[in-house]
Order: sequence, then C-alpha cells, then structure tokens
Amino acid sequence: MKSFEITGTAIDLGVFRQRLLDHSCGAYVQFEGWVRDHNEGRKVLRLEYEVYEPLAVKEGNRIIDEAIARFGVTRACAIHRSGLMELSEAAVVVGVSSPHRGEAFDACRYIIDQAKARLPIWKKEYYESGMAEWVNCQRCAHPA
Amino acid sequence: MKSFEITGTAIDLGVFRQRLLDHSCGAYVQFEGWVRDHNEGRKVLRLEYEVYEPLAVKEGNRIIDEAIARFGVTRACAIHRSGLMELSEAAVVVGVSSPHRGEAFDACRYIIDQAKARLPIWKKEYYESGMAEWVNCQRCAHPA
Amino acid sequence: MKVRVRYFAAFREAVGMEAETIETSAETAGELFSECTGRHTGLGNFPSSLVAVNDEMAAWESSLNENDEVLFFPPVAGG
Amino acid sequence: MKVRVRYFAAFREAVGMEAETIETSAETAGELFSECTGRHTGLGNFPSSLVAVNDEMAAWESSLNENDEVLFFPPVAGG
Repeated sequence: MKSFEITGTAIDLGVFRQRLLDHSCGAYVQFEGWVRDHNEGRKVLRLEYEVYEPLAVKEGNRIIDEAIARFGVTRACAIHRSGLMELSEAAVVVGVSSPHRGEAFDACRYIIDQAKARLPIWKKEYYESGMAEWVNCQRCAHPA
Repeated sequence: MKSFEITGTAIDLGVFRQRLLDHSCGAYVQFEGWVRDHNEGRKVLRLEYEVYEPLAVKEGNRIIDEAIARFGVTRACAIHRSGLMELSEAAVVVGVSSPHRGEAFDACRYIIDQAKARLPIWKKEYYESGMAEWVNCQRCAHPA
Repeated sequence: MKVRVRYFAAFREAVGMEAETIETSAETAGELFSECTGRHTGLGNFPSSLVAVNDEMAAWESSLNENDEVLFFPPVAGG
Repeated sequence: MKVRVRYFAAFREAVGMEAETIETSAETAGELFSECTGRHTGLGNFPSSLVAVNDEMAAWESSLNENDEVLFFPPVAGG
C-alpha cells in the first residue's frame, strides 16, 4: 500500500479513511481540496490537473515520510486527482491519525503545504467565458 | 439546522460532510476524536460520555459562531456523542469549509480546543481490569 | 437564601446524589462551592472544575440570587 | 554535450512541443533554462519554476551531464 497516490477517478473517501483507522489513535485530521466555482473574480466551470506522475508519486511519498518523522504521527496518506474534474469534487485528500490531536493537525497542514509547493502538478481552470488558463501557485520555490 | 449537535448513536460521516459542502469553498478540514484503546498505560475497552445537553448545545453553538466570526470561514459544524461507545468510533466530529485552507485549519483547531475545555461533557473509561474511571481534562479553566 | 445545587459526573458519584436544595449565606458561586466541599467528603480538590448558574456558564466570582440553580461541573473531557 | 529537455503544462503550450534534444554548453540546470528561454519566446519569466533532472527534483545550480533528461516545470499548483 502506497501512502501517496494519483488517481484519474473520483476519490472514495470512505475507503480512504479506512486506511487511517488505528485503535491506538485518538485523533484524526482530514484535509480536502475542493474545486471552487471562482478564482480571482472569474467563474470556474471545471478544471483539469496535469500530473507528472513518476515524480509526483516519489515526491509525495517523501513528503508523507517527512511528516511522519517530523511530527511522530501514526499514519498519513494522501490521494491527488489527475485529469478533468467537476465542481466540488475533492481534488486532493490528506488524512493523518495519531494518539493526540496537536501533531495530527500539524502533520496534515505540513503535507498539504508541501504538496502544493513541491509536487509536479498543474491546474488548468475553464471559465464561463470559454477561456482556460493555467493557475500559478503563489508559494512555489524560487529559482536560483 | 443546528451547527452543534449531541447524538446518542453513531455519527454518519457522509451525511455530516454533506452539510459542509459549498461551491465557493476550496478547502475542507475535518477533525475526528476516536476512542483510543489505551490511556496512561491502561487498556481501554470502551467508554461512556455523560453530556449535560442543554448547556453543551448552547455553548457548542457559541464556539462555532466564535470560530466563524474569528476566522471568517464559510461553514462549520460539530457533532458529539453521548452514552456508551466502542473502540474506534468517532466520539466527536468537527468540519470546517472555507475558500482557503489556512483559516479552515485554524477554525477547526479552535473549535475542538474550545469544545474540550468548555463543554459540560465527561468521559468515563472502562478498563480491561474491570475498573472504570472519569477522565480529567488537562486543559480546563481554573477556578478563581 | 435558598439555592438548588446540581452535581455532575465524578461530582455526583462523590457526593452520592444528583442535586440538593440548601440554605446558604454564600455570596458567590465560588463560596458556595467551598461550602459544599466542606459538607461532602470526596467533593472538591478538583483544580479545573467549572460552574454554571441557571444553565449559563459562569465565573466563580458570580454573585448568587435566591432560587438560583447552581451546576458544579468536574473537569470536562469531551472529544 | 547533448541533453534531453522536457516541457510541462504552461511551458509545453508556450514552447509548442513536449520535448527536444539539444546540444548545449550550459553547465547547470539554471544555465540551460536561460538558454531555452532565449530559444523560445513565451517560455521563461516564470519566477517560481522548478526543475528536475532524471526524475529527481533538482536545484537550479545542479550540474548537468551528457544525456541528462532535464524537466522544466512551471509554477506548480496542486490541491
């Protein structure tokens, strides 16, 4: 079982959560990234993720290992969509379980922050106007 | 629809999440408190929550209103169990949706922290030894 | 004056009853709690207890009135 | 030396191709990116781009070797 996965189809949240269950854990934190209906004032109809999968999976698993080592949580998993998506589908889900809640919140936040900054994934938004545009992340690493 | 509820039966997580869905939101954070199988070195078989419902509901809704006002999130809800529970059932669920993730994490954390400190809810743990004990919270308000 | 006192969870078990009506000269919720601690062994010494008056959370220094219902909550432990 | 360059998402659309093999004297990934920016209008001026070499994320100052595959990533936007 991989901790980080890319999928081309809708994420089954029940199955996902099942993987995080652990009787030693008192806390579970889940983050979902949803497709918003607007961005910078424009109405978004749907969107598309382009994923460079070999590196996204490698780097995604690295992020999860970092979070487990850094915050000492028990389990952590994430799934990210690729391809076309409709409004209010989950584009990404991150789940973290641990004995106590503090580290579960911190680890979940770390994973999604790092995923957004480091994974080779790009989002194209399709607007009501018929236009489509690649969305630029605000928090990316800077070139030398 | 109340934002904060007490229930005597298993929480339906699918129905709960449904209430938080909002097309204007790009972020959803969910916290679940699970029944752990141990506490301070003792094996826990199951537990029981005593809830003073009139005040718990009033104060729970107040906490949610505070979180919405303070962090500007779009929706926030929570459900807390009362009565007997088995291992790895969710004792409490908090869900927060908002346009961006920072405030969703902060509001979710605020709600569970405040709920644990302020709501008239008590947990009795039943141990493998046959003993049962009320669990004392570490972060409660101090008397004058 | 006369007030109604209610005990919850560990307090109820320590005191052996859910509620009692008592005649008191306590002026604040805190004073009333001290008084009840004196009346019942097993109660008190709970450093993080909470108090509510007439179904609203209250401060220990809140003043009391005739026929108030005062709820003594041992340290809470939700979630 | 000869390297393989791959363009992704907005870069691929700006350049009009997925990949090219080029002869270069660039010593680092950053120098190669500058070179490609010069070759293709529309590429570059992306302040938060990332680079990978042979399927590992790399620093812009990483040195290049013959037959490396260099991946140019426009600013990422997962989640």
